[in-house]
Amino acid sequence: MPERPPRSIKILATLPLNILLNGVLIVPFAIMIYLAFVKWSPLMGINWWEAPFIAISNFQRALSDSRFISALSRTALFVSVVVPLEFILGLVVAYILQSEFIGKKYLVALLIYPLMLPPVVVATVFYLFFQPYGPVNNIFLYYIMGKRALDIYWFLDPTLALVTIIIADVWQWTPFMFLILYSGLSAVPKRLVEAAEVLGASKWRIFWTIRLPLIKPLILIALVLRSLEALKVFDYVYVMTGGGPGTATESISLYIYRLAILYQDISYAAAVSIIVLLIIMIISRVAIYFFIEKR
Amino acid sequence: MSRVVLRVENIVKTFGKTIAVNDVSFEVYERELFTLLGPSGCGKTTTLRVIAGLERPDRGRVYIDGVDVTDLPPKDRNVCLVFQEYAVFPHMSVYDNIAFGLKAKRISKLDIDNRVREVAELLDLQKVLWQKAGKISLSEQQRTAMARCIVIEPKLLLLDEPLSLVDAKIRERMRRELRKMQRDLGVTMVFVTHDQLEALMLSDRIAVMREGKLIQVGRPQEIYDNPINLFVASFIGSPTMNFLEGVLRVVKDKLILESDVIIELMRGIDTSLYSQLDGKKVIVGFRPEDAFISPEGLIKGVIQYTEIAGDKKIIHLRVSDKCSIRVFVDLYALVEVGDVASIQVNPLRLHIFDKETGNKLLRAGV
Amino acid sequence: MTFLVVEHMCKKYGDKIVLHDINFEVNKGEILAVAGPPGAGKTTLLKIIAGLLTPTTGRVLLEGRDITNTPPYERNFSMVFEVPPIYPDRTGYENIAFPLRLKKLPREEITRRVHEIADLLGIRHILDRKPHTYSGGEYQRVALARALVTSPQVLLLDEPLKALDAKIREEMVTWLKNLQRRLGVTVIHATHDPLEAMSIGDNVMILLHGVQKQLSKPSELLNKPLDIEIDEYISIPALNVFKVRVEEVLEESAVISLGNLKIKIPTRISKSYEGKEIYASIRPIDISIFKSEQPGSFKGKVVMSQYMGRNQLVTVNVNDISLRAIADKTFRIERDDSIYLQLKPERIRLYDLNTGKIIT
Amino acid sequence: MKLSILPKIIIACVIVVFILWTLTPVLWMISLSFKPYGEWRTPHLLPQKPTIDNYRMLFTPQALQIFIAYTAIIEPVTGPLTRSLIVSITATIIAVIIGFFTAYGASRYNTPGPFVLFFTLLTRMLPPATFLTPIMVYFTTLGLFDNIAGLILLYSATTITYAIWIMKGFIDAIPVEWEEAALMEGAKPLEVLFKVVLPIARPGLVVSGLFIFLMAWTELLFALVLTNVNAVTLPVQISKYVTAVGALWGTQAAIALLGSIIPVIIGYMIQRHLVTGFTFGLVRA
Repeated sequence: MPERPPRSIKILATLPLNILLNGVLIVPFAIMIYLAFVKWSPLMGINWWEAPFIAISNFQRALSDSRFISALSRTALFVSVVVPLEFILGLVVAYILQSEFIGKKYLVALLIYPLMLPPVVVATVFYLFFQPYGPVNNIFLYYIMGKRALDIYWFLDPTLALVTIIIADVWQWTPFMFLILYSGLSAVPKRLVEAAEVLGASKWRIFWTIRLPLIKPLILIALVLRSLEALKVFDYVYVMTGGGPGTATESISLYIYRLAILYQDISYAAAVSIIVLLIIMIISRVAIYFFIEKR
Repeated sequence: MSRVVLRVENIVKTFGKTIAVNDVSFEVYERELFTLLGPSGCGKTTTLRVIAGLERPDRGRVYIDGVDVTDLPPKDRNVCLVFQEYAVFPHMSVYDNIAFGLKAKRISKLDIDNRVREVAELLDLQKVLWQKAGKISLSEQQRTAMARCIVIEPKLLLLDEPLSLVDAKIRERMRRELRKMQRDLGVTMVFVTHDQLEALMLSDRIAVMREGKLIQVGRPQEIYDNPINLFVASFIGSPTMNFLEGVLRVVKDKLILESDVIIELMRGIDTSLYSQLDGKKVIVGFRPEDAFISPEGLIKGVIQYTEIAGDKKIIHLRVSDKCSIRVFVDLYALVEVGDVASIQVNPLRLHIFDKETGNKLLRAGV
Repeated sequence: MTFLVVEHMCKKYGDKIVLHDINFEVNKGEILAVAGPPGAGKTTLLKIIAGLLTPTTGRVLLEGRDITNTPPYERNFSMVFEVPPIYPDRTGYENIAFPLRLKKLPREEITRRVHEIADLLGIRHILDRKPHTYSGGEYQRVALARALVTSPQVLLLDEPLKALDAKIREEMVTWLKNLQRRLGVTVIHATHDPLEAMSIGDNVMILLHGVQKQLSKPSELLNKPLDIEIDEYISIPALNVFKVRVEEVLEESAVISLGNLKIKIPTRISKSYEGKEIYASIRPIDISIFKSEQPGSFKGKVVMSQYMGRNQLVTVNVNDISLRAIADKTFRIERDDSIYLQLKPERIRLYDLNTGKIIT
Repeated sequence: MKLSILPKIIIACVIVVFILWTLTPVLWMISLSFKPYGEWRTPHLLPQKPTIDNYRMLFTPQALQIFIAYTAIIEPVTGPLTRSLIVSITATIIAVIIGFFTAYGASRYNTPGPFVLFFTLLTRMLPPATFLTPIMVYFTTLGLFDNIAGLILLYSATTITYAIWIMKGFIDAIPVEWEEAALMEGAKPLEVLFKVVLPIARPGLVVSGLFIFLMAWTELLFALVLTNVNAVTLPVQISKYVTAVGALWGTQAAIALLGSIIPVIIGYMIQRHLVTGFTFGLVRA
C-alpha cells in the first residue's frame, strides 16, 4: 500500500472521529477541569460559567473526606476479591472443558449467557434472590439451617451486603474470564500439543508447560481489563443495596453519582472525579506497560 | 536386511466420505531411511500420523519392534514426530525444547544436561542453545525439533515434510546434513515429502503413494529406472519423463510408433519380444538423459526453447503437433531456438505403458 | 527505444537501505527474472515498478515516459502476489471479471474476455467453482487469469510458484514460458530459486541484500558470474570453493596450487596475483570421477554419495578438503572407496580474496 | 473402580455444579415472573397457579397503584422499550459508520495516530462515573437533558472504541495484496475501500454493530443521569421498579426478563466474537 494515505482516505479516517470525540467527550473533559477549581451548584442560582474561583479547596476537601476515602478503599477491596476469584473459577472450568466430549459446544454456549445480560437485570435477579423470603434463605439455607435461615437479612448487614455484590459480579463476569482462557487454550496450535504428547508428556504437564505459558499474555490482558471493568461497579450497588446499609457498600461510582445528582454538589463531584481519574490512569498506564506492552 | 523395526498392515483410514489411506502395508528395517512420497493429499501424512498414534486407523495394525502398538497412545510407542510447521515450542529456549522429552521421563538433571549438550553439539545448535526457539531461523528450528526427538533415542523417528518451508539454498544443504546424521546415528526414519528429488537423495527405500494407495515400493534407483506405471514414471524424475502416445507397430526389425506422425523408435529389434505388442494403443516413455542429439538420431524435431537445470541444459524439441520431447545437452552447449535436431534414444531405457491401464507393458532390454 | 527502464533506483526505510542503485532495461515481450534469497528486496522492487511504492531516488520510464510517480491505477500493469488476490467467497468467474467490472465494461464484453483468457489458461472448467475447491496449480492460474484479463503492458510476478508442490512447480515453469511466448506480454518474474530464474528469464538479474550484483543472459551468468557470491548463489548442487595459491602466471594460463596439488588453468590474469592467495571455484558437474588414476587427477576418499535419479552427487575428501562431484547414475560407488577426481581446468573460475570479484 | 474413572467423575461434578450456579438465578426469575402475588414468598420453585398478571401490569401501570406509594413509574413499559431501541440502533449506526472509516485508516495507515486510538481505549477503560458530572452539565447547557438525542450522541461517542478495534481486527485479516491488486486494476483508493474492503469486511460491520447495540442497550449510569421523564430507557425503568418502595417482586422479575431477551439473542448471534469484542480485538478468538 502507498506509505502516505491518499487525501480522501485521510479525511474520512480522521475528521468524523475527531468531530464526535471532541464534541461529546473532550469539551466536557475541559469543563470538568474548570468546574473542579470553582465553587458551583445548580442550587446557587447562577450559571456555572459565572461561578467563583476557589483554587484547590475542592481537592483539599476531597482528601480529608472520610466517605470518599472509604468508598475508594472499599471499591479497591471489591476488585481485589472479585478478579482473582473469577480468574481461578474461569481457569478451572476452561481446563476441564479442554477434553473433548459431545455437546461441549452447547455447554460453552450455555455457560456464557450471563455476559449478555444487562448488569441492571443481574442486579434485579440477585436483589430478589437475597430477599428474606427469597430462595437463598427460603430454599437453600432453609435446607441447611432450618427456620433460623429466615432471620438472615442480607442487605442489612455490612459484610453480607458486600458479599451479595461480590456474588452478583462473580456470577456475571466469571464467564468472561472463562471465555478468554478457553478460546486462548483452544487457539494453541494443535501441532504443539501433539508434539508434546509424542514426547511423552502427560495431559497435566502439557497444560502447565505448553498451554498455560503460551496464553500468559492473554491472561494478563484479561486481568487488566477485568480489573478496570470491576472498578466501575455501579449497577449492582445502586439496585441491590443502594450503597447500604448506611454507606457500607457505597462504591466510588455511586458516591460520585450521589454527589452530582442527590447533593447537587457539582464542583466537588468534578474534583473527586478528577482525583479518581488520575489514580486509575496512572495505575492502568503502569499495568498496561507492565503487562501488555512487555508482551 | 536387518531387523524389522516397523510393520504396517492393511491400514485403512477414512475422514467422513473420503478414504485418506486405502489398505496400505509396508515394513521398515533397522537403521533405514524409508520415505513416503506422493502429491499433496495422497494420504502420506495421515499414514505417518497413524504410525505416531495421533490418528486411530479404521482397520489394520501397526507393529513397532514386533509389538502391536495400534491401540497405544503416542507416548507409549517410543516414536517421535517432527512436524512441517510449529515444530518447536516457541516460548521455551532451545535447551528446554530439547530437554522436554527427557524431563517427562524423570531422568536425573545431570544426565539430561549431558545428553542435551551432546545432541546440540551434533546438530550444531550450541550457538543458539539459550535463545527462545521462536526467535531462531527456520532451519535452526527444524534442527531443534530433530534434536528434541533424537535425544530421547526413539525406536523410530517420523518426519512430516520438515524441509518444505525452508528456502531453496538452505534446503539443499540440510538434505545432506540430514542424510549424514541419519547414517552416523543409525536412527530408523520414516520421512514424508512431496518432493521426488528429496526422496531420491535421502532414502534407502521409497514408497510412492497416490490417492491413499501404495503404488510402488523399492530402492530409489529401482523406482527411477523401473517405474511400474505411468503415474510413478511421470512423478519421479526431474524434468518429467518424455511421453509419446500412439499405436505400436512392428515392421521387419523396426519398432514404429504411429502417432499424428510416424516415429521410428528402434532398429534391429528382437521381433519375438515385441510381436505381442503390435497394434496396441500405448504410451512410450524415455527420460531426457536417456536420449542424446546425434546425426543418425531417428527422431527429428525443432528446438522451441532451452532451460537451465542445475548441472545441465534442457532443450525442448517439437516433433509434431501432439508430440514434443525434452533432451539434455551440456550446460555450456551452444544451441539456438529454431535449430533442427535429431535424437537417438538409448534402446535399453525405453519404457512402454498400456494407454488404458497405464501399467508397464515392457521395458526394452529387460 | 527500450520498453521499460529503471535508472539509479534506491529505496530506504528509515536508515535501512533496502535497494541501492538498481539499473536495468526490459525490451517489449521479454521476461526479466529477478533472483535473490528471501529479504533481498525483490518484492520492494516489484512494488516500486507497479507504483505501489515510490522510490527514495531514481526513475522508472515506460517507453521514454517518466512514470515514477504515476499512481498504480493509471499504469495498466498487473501483479500476481505470493498471496494471490482471489476472494474466497466469489467464484472463479467473479474473481477474473472483477477488474473488468472496475473498468465498467459492458456485460457481454466482460464474459467474452473472461472466457477467452480462461480457455487460454485451461481453467474454463473451474470458472463456476469456489476457490477452496481449487488445486495449487489451478489457484495460481486463476490469479494469472485475473492479472492478464486487463491485457496489462507489464506483468509482475512475485514468487508465483513458491507455494506449489515441487512437481507442479516444475510444470508451471514450462507452462508460464509457453504462455508468455503466445501472449508476448512483458514479464518481470521474481523468485528465490536461481534455477527457476535461469529457466524462465530471457535475462536474469541477481539481487543479493538489495544490491544488483549482475544482469545478463542465463548462459553468460553461468559462464562468467561477476563475483563469488553470485557463483555460490546460482549453482545447485552447491559450488566447490577453496583457497588456492597462484604459483606462476604465464602468457595464456596460470598455475594454481592447492596444498601439494598443482593445476594449470587456461586464463589470462595479471602478474600482480603471482604468489598471492585467491579463491577458486568449480561446479560439481565439472569434476569427473574415475576408478583408476588419470593424467592430472587427484586421489580422494568417498565420504557419501546421494543418488539424484539421473546422476549421483558424490562427496569426496581430497586431503582434508571436501569436494562434491557428479557421477553418472550407473557408476557403482560405496563409502570409503578411493577414487580419482579430474577437474576440468577450463571450468575453474578464480576470484580475488578480499573483493570477491572475478579475476580474468 | 479403575483409577482413570475418578477424574472423569470429578469433572462431571464440577460441570454440574457450574451449570446449576449459572442457570438457577435466571430460571428462578422466570418462574417468579409467572407467580401470582400470593406465591411470591413461597419456597417452591415452579408457580402453582401460573399467571401473566405481572406482565400485564407492566403495560397498565395504573393497576400498580394498589401496591406502591411512590408512583414515578406510571409509564407503560412500551415507552422505555421503544426509546431504548431507537437510542441503541441510532447510536450503533453512527458508531459503526465512523468506526469503519477510522478502523480502515488505523489498520492500513495508522492515520488517526496512536494518541487518538489510545484516547478511545481510555474512554472505555475509565469508569463512566468520572465523566458523569461534566457530561450532565454540558448536555444540560446544550439543552440535551432528558432528550434521547443526547443519549444517542453520548452512546455513539463512548462505544466507538469497540467499532474501531473490532473492525480493525477484521480489516487487518484482509491481505493488503488484495487491495494492491485492485489498485493496479484501475480502482481509485475510495473505490478500493467500498468495492474491495467493505464487502469482505461486512461480517465485521455486523459483529461490531451488534456488539455496540449490546453496550448501548445495557447502559444504566448515564441514562439515569441524563433522563427524567421523556427519555427514560428500559434499564432506567427496570432500576425504578427495583428501587421502588413496595412489594413488586413479580413485576420486577417480569420487567428484568423483558429487558434481557433482546441482548441474549444478539449475544448468541455474535457468540464467536464476544471475546474479540470485550477485549477490543486484542484477543482474537
